[in-house]
Amino acid sequence: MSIVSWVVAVLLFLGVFFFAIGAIGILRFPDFYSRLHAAGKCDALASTLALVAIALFNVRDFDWTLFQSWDNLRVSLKILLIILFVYVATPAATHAITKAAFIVGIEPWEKRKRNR
Amino acid sequence: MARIVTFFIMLVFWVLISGMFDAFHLGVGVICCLLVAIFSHDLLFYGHPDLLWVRDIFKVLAYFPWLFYQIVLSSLEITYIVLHPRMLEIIDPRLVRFRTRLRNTMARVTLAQSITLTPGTITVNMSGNEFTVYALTQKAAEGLPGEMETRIARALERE
Amino acid sequence: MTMDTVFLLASLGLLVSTALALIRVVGGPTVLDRIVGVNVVGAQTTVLLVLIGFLFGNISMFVDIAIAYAMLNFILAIGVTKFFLRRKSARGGSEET
Amino acid sequence: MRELQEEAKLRMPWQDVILQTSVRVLIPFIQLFGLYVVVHGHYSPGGGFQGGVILGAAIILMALVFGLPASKHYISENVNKTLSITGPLVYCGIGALCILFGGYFLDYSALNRILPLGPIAWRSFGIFLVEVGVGIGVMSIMLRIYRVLSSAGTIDQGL
Repeated sequence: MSIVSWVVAVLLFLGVFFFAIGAIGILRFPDFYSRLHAAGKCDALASTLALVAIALFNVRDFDWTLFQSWDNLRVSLKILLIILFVYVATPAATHAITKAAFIVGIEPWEKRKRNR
Repeated sequence: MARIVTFFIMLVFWVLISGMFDAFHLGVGVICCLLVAIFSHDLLFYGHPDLLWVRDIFKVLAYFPWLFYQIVLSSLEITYIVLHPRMLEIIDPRLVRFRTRLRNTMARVTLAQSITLTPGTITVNMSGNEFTVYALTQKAAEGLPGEMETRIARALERE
Repeated sequence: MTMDTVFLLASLGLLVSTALALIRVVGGPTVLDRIVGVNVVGAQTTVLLVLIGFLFGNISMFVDIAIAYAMLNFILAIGVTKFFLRRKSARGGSEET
Repeated sequence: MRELQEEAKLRMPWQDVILQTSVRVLIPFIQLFGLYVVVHGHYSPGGGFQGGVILGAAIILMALVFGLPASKHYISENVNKTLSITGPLVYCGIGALCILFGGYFLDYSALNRILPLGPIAWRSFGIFLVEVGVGIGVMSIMLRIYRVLSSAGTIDQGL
């Protein structure tokens, strides 16, 4: 395997690892608000890593004389557009959910509650 | 002016997603961009855009790598917390309130989104210049708003 | 080990973490917990769709599907949140879900 | 936390600056993507129905975040009714035109007698026209269903 393939594989598995961390996080955290930390956040990093890996793999043998590789470059830019969309949309959705929870009045978990 | 700028942004986006460069598809693309520019130009821009927004876009793009670096740092911290066996002793959730000195609405929203995007902190409410932030650990709560506000002020505030 | 194997292994890992997130969707104590779980599943599915595109050798088609999925996931989160808020305010907003 | 709840209840919880600004920036791109899906229906996945759903979802998103009156300002009820009639009318009109020029229903090659482009070009172009009709119809009817269901028949205040 070439060096690009190694970089792609490492980035991809890092992304999958952070996705798994997010999933374990929303299972382990004690209350709703801290679950949000694990959910929306590791996902931002994980999607970025995995999608950058895929976009990099798509342009692995770029030849500027071929139309096909320019088309591959376009598809890679499209994959990067997904990342931009995720960066604008995910925090907005997280913020909406958090605000709804606060308005409804779900109590946050606090440290002294455990000592009682 | 806003219509023209929206039209060209949409045209770039169309060429990026379309990938067909024959006359028919390009013509339909121009028509579609015109439709979106006529109907939605007041959604993309608040008032009248001036030529400075080109400079602003590059400044925001220069802000992104730093934001990504912060996201990586705090994601590693969250990873440590998640995988720690006695997690409940480490976390200490709390609400933090602070006032920002950013005046531009766009800059304020960018700050709020960046805070939410960085692991460990979530923007709960933003009314006027007062932010309410829910932080997971004490360390994350103390780091607010910090360097992020300075950098956003450099990128998006114009005097 | 070819690149196809790498993509296949990554897809399987993603599927396992999707299953973990689905536990929260099924057994979440409140409705909002379920919404968070669905959001996580949506983010994982977006990446999974692009990976499937590579495995099927038809990447430009699956990227479109992934973009549409990400958009609809965002709209779903906001819509369900608004619906939940409206239900709560209609009933006085004090009862436990 | 209590005061935050009271404040949020007073200020109409669905009027949220962060959400509104993000959605403002996103809506034109979502609309252009929907138009792209409609136009490229015969080369890539999608087509009239899927593109119409995405177009309708963009306006539903606006109605969710800005409130239903704002979306009525964008596309009023009368325009929406006209659009929901126009969509099926385009579809059936193309089909009837084919019968009128001596072919079967939706047999686009018969349209060659209007403008001689060749039957193959007319088949491609006819499918495109039909898909535009389907897209318009699906968009307006999606929007109509959302408006009626979310406001229990009286189209004044949505979710």
